[in-house]
Amino acid sequence: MMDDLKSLYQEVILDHSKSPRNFGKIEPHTTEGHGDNPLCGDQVTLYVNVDDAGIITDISFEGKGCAISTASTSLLTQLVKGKSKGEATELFGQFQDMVTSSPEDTNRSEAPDELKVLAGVKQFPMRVKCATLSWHALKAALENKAALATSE
Amino acid sequence: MMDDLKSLYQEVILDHSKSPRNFGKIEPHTTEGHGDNPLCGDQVTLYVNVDDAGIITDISFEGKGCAISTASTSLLTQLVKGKSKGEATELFGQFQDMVTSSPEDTNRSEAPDELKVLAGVKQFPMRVKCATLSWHALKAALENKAALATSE
Amino acid sequence: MNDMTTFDVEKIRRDFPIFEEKIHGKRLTFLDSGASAQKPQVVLDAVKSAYAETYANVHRGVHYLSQKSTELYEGARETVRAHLNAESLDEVIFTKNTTEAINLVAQSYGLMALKPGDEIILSYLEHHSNIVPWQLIAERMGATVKAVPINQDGEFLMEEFEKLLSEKTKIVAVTHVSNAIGTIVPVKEIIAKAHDKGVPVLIDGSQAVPHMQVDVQDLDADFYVFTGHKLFAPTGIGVLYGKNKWLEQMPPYQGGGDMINRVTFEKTTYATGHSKFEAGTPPIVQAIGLGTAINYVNEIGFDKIGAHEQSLLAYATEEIRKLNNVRIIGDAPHKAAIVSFTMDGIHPHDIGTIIDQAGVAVRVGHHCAQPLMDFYDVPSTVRASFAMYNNRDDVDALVDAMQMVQRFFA
Amino acid sequence: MNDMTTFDVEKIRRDFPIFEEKIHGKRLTFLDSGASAQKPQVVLDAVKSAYAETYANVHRGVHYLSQKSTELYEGARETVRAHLNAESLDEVIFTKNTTEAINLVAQSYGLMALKPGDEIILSYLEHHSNIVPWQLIAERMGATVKAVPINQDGEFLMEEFEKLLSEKTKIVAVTHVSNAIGTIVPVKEIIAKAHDKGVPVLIDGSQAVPHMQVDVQDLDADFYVFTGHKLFAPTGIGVLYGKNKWLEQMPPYQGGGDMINRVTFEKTTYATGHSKFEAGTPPIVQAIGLGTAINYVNEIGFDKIGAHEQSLLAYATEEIRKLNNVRIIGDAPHKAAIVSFTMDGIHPHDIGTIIDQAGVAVRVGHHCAQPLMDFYDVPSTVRASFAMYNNRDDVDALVDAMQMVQRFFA
Ligand SMILES: Cc1ncc(COP(=O)(O)O)c(C=O)c1O
Ligand SMILES: Cc1ncc(COP(=O)(O)O)c(C=O)c1O
Repeated sequence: MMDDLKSLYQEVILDHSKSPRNFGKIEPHTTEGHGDNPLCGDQVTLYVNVDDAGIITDISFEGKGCAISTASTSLLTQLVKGKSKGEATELFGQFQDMVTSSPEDTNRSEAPDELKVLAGVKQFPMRVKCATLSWHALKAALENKAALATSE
Repeated sequence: MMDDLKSLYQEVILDHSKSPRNFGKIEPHTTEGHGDNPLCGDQVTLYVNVDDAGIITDISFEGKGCAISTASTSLLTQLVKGKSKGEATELFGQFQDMVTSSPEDTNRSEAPDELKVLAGVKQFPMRVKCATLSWHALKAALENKAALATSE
Repeated sequence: MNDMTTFDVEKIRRDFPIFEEKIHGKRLTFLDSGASAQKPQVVLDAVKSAYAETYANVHRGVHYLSQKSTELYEGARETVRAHLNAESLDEVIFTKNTTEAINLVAQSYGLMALKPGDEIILSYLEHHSNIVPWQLIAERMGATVKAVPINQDGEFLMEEFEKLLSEKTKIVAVTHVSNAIGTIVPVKEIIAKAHDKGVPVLIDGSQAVPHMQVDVQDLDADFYVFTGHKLFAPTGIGVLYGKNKWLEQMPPYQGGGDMINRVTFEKTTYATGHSKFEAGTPPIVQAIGLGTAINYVNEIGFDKIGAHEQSLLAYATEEIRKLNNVRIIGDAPHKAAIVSFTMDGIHPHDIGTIIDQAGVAVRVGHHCAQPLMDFYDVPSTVRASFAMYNNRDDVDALVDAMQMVQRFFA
Repeated sequence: MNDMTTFDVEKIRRDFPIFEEKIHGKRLTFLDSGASAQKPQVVLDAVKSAYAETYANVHRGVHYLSQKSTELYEGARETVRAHLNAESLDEVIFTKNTTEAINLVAQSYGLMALKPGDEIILSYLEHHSNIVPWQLIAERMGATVKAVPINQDGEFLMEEFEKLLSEKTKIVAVTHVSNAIGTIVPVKEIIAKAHDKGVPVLIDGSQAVPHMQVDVQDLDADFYVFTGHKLFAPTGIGVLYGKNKWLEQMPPYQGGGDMINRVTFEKTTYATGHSKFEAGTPPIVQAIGLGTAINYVNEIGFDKIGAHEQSLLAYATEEIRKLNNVRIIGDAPHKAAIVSFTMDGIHPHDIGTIIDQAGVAVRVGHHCAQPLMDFYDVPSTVRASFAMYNNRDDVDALVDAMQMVQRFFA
């Protein structure tokens, strides 16, 4: 039993959840995105600066969440900072594939190693939403939708 | 199997259903009552003359129904003609008791013999409504309710 | 799915435990599947296992049983989606029965789309469940219900439908198969004609899904509804298929748990997709049973089921016609395996009671289709409705019992 | 009913086949009955027999199976009537679940009774299913929803309720027991106070009926609703009790088969009694299962069930309080056997996932009670909810697992 749990709550995850990077609200920011997980009531807001060339120059987040969701958001902010909107969207796709693909396919995942620490969530279908919540919020921010993102 | 059926469809019943008594519409009449069986779509209308003393001086009926319902209505008209409203209501009560009481109680039924021919309907719960439809219509007529009677 | 062996009705009968029962000491001749169908053992087993081995409430739980239960429940949704060939899972909503599904569309779509003077088109073939919900919303919104007439054979009159279709028409709701007389309605053509005028169409598939394969994309139906209990599944479960483009616009029908995004006393926002329309704890185990029933019929195959039922229909029609003083109601060239009839001088209710004593179960009454009964000027009929598990012995038993009725009243 | 022997929880556990299952190789510690309860073998047997031996659609059939099925279905109605001590069978309406029952009252009573400016009074303890239906009808009719606040212990504030009650109040809808924190609400007093102003009251009994005997006449409730699946019965069945004086005045909710008197395209008239509100084929077998479940709990007896659960609640509260950094949410003096808590620095979702690996099933989340979560300023809690089949081992397993969580995150 501990094996699955250990692969879900890896050291990196526990570390990011206890000390989330880029936590807070950057001011000014050019766009923001909100994510709402109706299943647990968790919420996250991403604050993003995108320059004229479409590069994410800065990003931060606020909100309460579980260890998985907090770590996932923290990792997200680290990873997309400096990337273009297109690259960020591509990462989202790779991440989604990784956490929803069948176990055998994990090794073939194109997701960068920084994200692969979250691959264990796949064994916990009810927690996949926790891991993807902030990615949906990022998508909403980049599409500049006022609308709320939900992780469903 | 034939025993239950024979007790339901006694000769008297078959006779009344084939040649219903008091069929048609008496004109003028002082009151009328309509019965609707939503389960099979059958309808019956009773036309009644009640004099100032509250005596049912004449009664007739129209409508389509199954053998049980037609015979029951036909028997009803014969039986209540000449009776007071109170006596008719009492008969209704006795009739209802008879067709819904447990089998052992039948012999103790206070219903007149003319009605006891319908006691067999008790073995056929889904047909009790057919037997009581016209009694509900009579009640509606006597209470002078414009409202529709249903046998439920 | 569909294996290559021929259709074996006796094997199918053995899958249904009810056929081991004796009725008044007689063999059960069950010709009332149109009212509700019997259940195969696999469905009973699925129900039992869902309660005894993996039961918990769905969706919110992170624990094992809740996860299993959710997987089975959502798996059933996928089974329904695939069976109807719906484009997405969001288009498959579980309801209590057909009636709830139609009320949902009538109230939700109706509230959004109907204005005073607008029209809703139904037909004379409809079940009350596809009439009354429309009358209720029409009354509320000041709209009017129109009904497409039929001919004496019981066929939907396409020309009359075209005459009724107008800019005032906001929705068309017709049955796929008449429950009372069996007519198969040309719904694909109806949908095409309605779409020409930009009008969406709801198809009541309650009597179609037990007899034929339905492809909602091929039909291009906007809404397609059916009820599980007629498809060999448990009671308490129905399906509403709706095109996403409509569901997205429609307001919620019932409020409660699971259909929300966030609730405050000031403002509540709603979930998207099928969740918006599934308030409260759904009929979890009944949905699982429905998925099992669908897999079961697909293993047999609707081509074979259809062929078998059509041959029974032909045989039954022929044999019933041989009886004296019998009038078959509804004689459309395309019919599902339903035979409705009356007998001169003998009321359907009496027939039903008498043949029941011979173990023959038919439905007698107006079949929740009073406008149709009024059209044929009968208060009720005797209806023998066939399912895949019926055989020629059932037809013979019916005909024998009818002859007994005639002797009884002779 | 209630025999003289003492309460034997191990015997009760053996009646529930789910307890033979292993979860991740561990003993099942099921503390999620508040979301949905497990089913005893007698209920599974009743369901099976209703399908395999006596199945047919109810009400209209004159044949044997239809008659049997109708007797069982209507027999279940009588069981519910007697259990709630309702005055008449017409006051007992079968629905899909609590959520449908509340939506039915909100829409039907609301349509009849609400005018712009009118008010509906709820409380902060409500489940979303007793909030959103009222918001939907309030919006439609121009009425307003007010909520009675609670104190930190989670108790309903009677004085605040009295202040909110006014001539504008058209209905009060409150829960009997809070699903999220267990508070038992003094509903009898609430009803009396509302009746003083002529206002009817709906009680959401979803979390009460599994734990205590309810007498609707003693409470003088105008409407009392509950859901079968929390009372050890199948999914897909709920109950609306309503006083005849209201039901008679209320317009139909859903239209369809069985709720009509006569249907024509020109004019449809409706059935009376419970039939008016039961459109379409009801959840027949689920109602039969509910009747069986009610008989089962009555044989055990609610006095014993209540005493057992209260002693478990006391033990669990004591043991959970011993854990470090734990905050129990809701500490009302009158509570049903529900303990909701949070743990500093560890999110309920993570707790739920981790203790599941030890076979412990709890619910984590907002429990469909977001306004209550907002009041306590937590997004979610861990909720352990007990039923009659839980024992002290379950409490110990929960506490052990919580200690493991703390080690995990240390
Ligand atoms: C207090 C309360 N009300 C209403 C409900 C809704 O019940 P259901 O989901 O069965 O409609 C629940 C359970 O989820 C509940 O606990
Ligand atoms: C054509 C048709 N529509 C609707 C219904 C209603 O189905 P349900 O009673 O399951 O809601 C039926 C069956 O009774 C039917 O045959």
